[in-house]
Amino acid sequence: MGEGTVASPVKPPQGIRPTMSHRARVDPIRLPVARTAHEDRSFWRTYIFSTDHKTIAKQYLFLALFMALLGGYLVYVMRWQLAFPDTSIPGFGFVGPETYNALTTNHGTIMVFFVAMPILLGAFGNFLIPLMIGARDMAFPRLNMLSFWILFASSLVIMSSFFVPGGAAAAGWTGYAPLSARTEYTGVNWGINLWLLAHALEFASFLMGGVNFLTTAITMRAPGMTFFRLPLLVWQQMTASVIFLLSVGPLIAGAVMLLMDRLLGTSFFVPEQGGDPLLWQHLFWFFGHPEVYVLLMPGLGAVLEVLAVFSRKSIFGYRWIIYSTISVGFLSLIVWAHHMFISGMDPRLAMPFSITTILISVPIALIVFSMILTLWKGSIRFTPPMLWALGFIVMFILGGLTGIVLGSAPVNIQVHGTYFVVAHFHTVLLSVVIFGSFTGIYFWFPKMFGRMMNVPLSNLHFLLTLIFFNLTFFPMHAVGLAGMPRRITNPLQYEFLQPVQSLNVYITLSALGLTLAQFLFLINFVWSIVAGRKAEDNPWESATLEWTAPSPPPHGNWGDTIPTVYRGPYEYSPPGVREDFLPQDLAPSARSD
Amino acid sequence: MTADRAHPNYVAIWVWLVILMLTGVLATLLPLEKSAVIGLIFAVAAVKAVLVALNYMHLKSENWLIYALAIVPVLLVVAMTLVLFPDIVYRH
Amino acid sequence: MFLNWLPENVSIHGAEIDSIFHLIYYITLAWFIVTVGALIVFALLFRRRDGQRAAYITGDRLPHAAWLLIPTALVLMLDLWIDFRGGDAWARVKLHAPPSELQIQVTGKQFNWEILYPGPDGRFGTPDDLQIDNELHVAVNRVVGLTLKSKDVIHSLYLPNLRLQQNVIPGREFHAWFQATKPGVFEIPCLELCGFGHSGMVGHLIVHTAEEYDKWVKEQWPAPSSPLKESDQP
Amino acid sequence: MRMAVVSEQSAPARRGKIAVWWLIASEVMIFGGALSCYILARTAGPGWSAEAAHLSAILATINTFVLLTSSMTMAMAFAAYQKADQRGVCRFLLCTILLGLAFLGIKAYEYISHIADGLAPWSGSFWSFYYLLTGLHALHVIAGIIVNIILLLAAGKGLHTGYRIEIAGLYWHFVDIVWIFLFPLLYLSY
Repeated sequence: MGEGTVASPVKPPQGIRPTMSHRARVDPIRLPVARTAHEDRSFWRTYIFSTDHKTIAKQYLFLALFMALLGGYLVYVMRWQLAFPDTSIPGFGFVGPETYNALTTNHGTIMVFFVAMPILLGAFGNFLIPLMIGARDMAFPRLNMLSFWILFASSLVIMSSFFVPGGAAAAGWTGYAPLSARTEYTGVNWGINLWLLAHALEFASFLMGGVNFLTTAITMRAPGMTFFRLPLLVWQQMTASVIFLLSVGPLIAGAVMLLMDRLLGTSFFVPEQGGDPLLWQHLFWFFGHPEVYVLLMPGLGAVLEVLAVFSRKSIFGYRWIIYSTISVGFLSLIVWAHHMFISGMDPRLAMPFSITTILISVPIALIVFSMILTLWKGSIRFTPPMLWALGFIVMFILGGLTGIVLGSAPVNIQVHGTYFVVAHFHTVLLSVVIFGSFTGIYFWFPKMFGRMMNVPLSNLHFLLTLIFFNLTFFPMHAVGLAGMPRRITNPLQYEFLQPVQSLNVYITLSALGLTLAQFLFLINFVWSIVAGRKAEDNPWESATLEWTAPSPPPHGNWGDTIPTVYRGPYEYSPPGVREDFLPQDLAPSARSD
Repeated sequence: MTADRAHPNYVAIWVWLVILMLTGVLATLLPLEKSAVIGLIFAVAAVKAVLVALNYMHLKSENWLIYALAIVPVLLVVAMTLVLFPDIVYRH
Repeated sequence: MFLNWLPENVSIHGAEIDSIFHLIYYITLAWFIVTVGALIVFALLFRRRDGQRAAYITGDRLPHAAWLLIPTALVLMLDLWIDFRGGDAWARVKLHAPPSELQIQVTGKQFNWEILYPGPDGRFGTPDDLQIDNELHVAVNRVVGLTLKSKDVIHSLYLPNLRLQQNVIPGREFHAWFQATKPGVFEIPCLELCGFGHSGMVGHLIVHTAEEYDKWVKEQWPAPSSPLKESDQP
Repeated sequence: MRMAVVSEQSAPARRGKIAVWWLIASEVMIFGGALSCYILARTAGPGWSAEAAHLSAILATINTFVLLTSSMTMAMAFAAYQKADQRGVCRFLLCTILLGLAFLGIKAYEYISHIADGLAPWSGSFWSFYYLLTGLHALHVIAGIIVNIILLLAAGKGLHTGYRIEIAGLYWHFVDIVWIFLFPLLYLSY
């Protein structure tokens, strides 16, 4: 059957035709050759304007890590100010209240939109979806490249907003109107315009990315890769993309309206001229809440893959997880108003939304039970990715349970807008973003870069992160219960907060520890890319398709033929077989029993 | 997408669309109650949209996935509007 | 215990909110212990041992899936319990306000609470209205009705000790009520980011005893405006 | 693009179609969000009908006619492609583009005359929404015209534009459907 199909693309090579027609019989919706590989492999086309999904995934990853440093720097300044108000901050100076508001706003925006989404969707989705479904690339490789570069432009815009007159956006990451709609309320003019522009670009980028992900997963699966043989990560990436596509629309409309309010003097959200500020909140949270699940899904997916591999056991209730994932996706679209219990919306709406909110914990609980039961009677290997996965479960349970407190409308009256909320969503989001991302990065690093990471350093990184994570966010719940408001600059301005100031100091020191611990990862990451031990194709003995490609996979992922799939993704320790796992592409006849 | 697929008569659909459009415009001149007129013109608009979707967008010959993609967002928008009615319209 | 961090409750409806908080706290604590306990036990019990293979369990079929579905059903039932308890409390605080004995109007603006008292005639818009910034004087054990407004951006009136919070949105009017059960001075922080002066936007709620309140009223409205007070004068 | 094998050609067509339908689904949410706000705000705020009466229903009817016709020509361009009628493809695509431009021309005339009358985006809630909705729609018309011009240029060179006509058509018809709803919402229900 032909040679070098991957390296000499452009025209479909002769040799691949017979394979094609053969495959077409297996599954009519096949995608043909590596049509994206290009002969022109100059430096620019290979590393910068590449259309290879793996290179683009790495670009997302590097961009996100860089933005994480920026977001981390902002939080360092904020925490220092909270612990030692109105002192000069090493590496920054004094923080005025205007600056502080800009810091909170942009910390939230950057961490959610420029760190979490690029890693969990951009990097994991791009890298893994084609590899896991047995495709040579995304459905639209050039669109994929464009998505990344639009995100890159967006991150330049958000960074540049710090340097315009008036400073960066300071209306909170939720940008509640009318504070965000009129310059005189914040004193920030171009900062908020650029902030909105960055959002517009970001949404365009991930909209195109989502369309690409879904089209790829629907139309480009390898022969035999039915929907119920897809790894859960692919399911969850798909669900995340669907939720994103369906929820972001109203906010895009809202963002255009807000920008018109600011630039043209219209009055969509300004009450003096007949606008309605509550409308913005509805539009924002109609997207804002599903966004949480957009982030959660890929993190959950990465953890599930890792759990199966390192307990050498099938995921407990694969299909039930899929059904739960879909119901979470659906429910996430109808819970948004629980962010608005005390916002002044019609109080009769609170109970229906409280019920949907608390109901969403049901499918999530099922997934958590399934993760725990996967360990039952397993043969667990405590490798770095597995440690992160286990840490994810514990932290995610903690964060999920505090969500019940907030989801109950009457209790929400007391804790809404306090540090309890901050503690809750950091526990949830950081368990997803920190633990989920590191699970994935440590697990797929050998496939991404062809080298292994240093294990002792990884374990130390995990241990320190777990400890400092809890030392930071657990006391924050207490501070919140005591009533400390979010987004205040100086807790000492409040008499009733004097008793918790020592906790604030303590949280700040732990947060510093948490930040410093991440440098262990950066060192390990860079060092391993350059000088790590060479990785085999399948170092973790995993059954899914991405491990059948070379490490790192070449452009086009597989050689002449795309693997054919014969079974589900989690065939670990099957009875009657000597091996303790059956790769998805192992033909049944080739079984050695 | 195959080359030999029978397609609807595009011109006939267009004639229907123009007739419906004129119906919608003329409905505003009817001496009916305002709510009835509004109901009528939006019913006409919905029929026009369905005609375009089914015939010009070939929804007639699509599979369930495409149908779902067309219908689910519409339902979601309608649901969102209805849920927001008590809050935005009937301000207490 | 963890919930001791909550500020002292001094309102009549706060106890109910606290009791729901306790209910949720114990339910979630139990789940946390059970799930994380199971996780740790499994992780230790089933760690890798030489010559021992993992079991092959897919968990898709019902007999196995029951291990998933039964706890999930339990979660659902507990959820509904929490919701139904919560529904009553919510309705009591936000929907069915009792007739108020004192009516006060609170207006948020950058960066103060403007508190308007109707004066002895009990009506707003009359000459005896009195506005005091950032000081909300009420009497203990009396139902206080608040009319909430905002002049510029969104603020949030937060009374942590009274378990009361309500955003105020410009262009709309809101109502809230409370009945304080204990005299004292409590802070009223603004809980919604409202600009650079958000931090430090604090009012004070002063809950007087009945006698003190009458005294305060006399100080504020010394004029012989009400027939009741004329009889007190020598 | 000279791939003769059916499976190779049908695969991109299917992919393109699914992708465009996903795009349309998210666009429905964008327009849906804006329309939903408009309906809510208009139902809540009295006195909008007087403002809406400033709009010209006649121009809008002509514009609706233009857009409906352009949808038909777009569909016929695809029909011509199916019959391998290259000249027909070019002719109908050109018609679609010209009709789209005519729509924009009439729209621009409306905008200019409204602004000349002092009815700008900042002249009250109705006008804010009017310019938002029609502006957002006009941007989509412009995008559709650009896509069609690209296809026309490709078709003019004799290349097989193929399935792309159907995919571009899906988008174009969607823009048409949005207008079908904007027309009664803005122009007729006063």
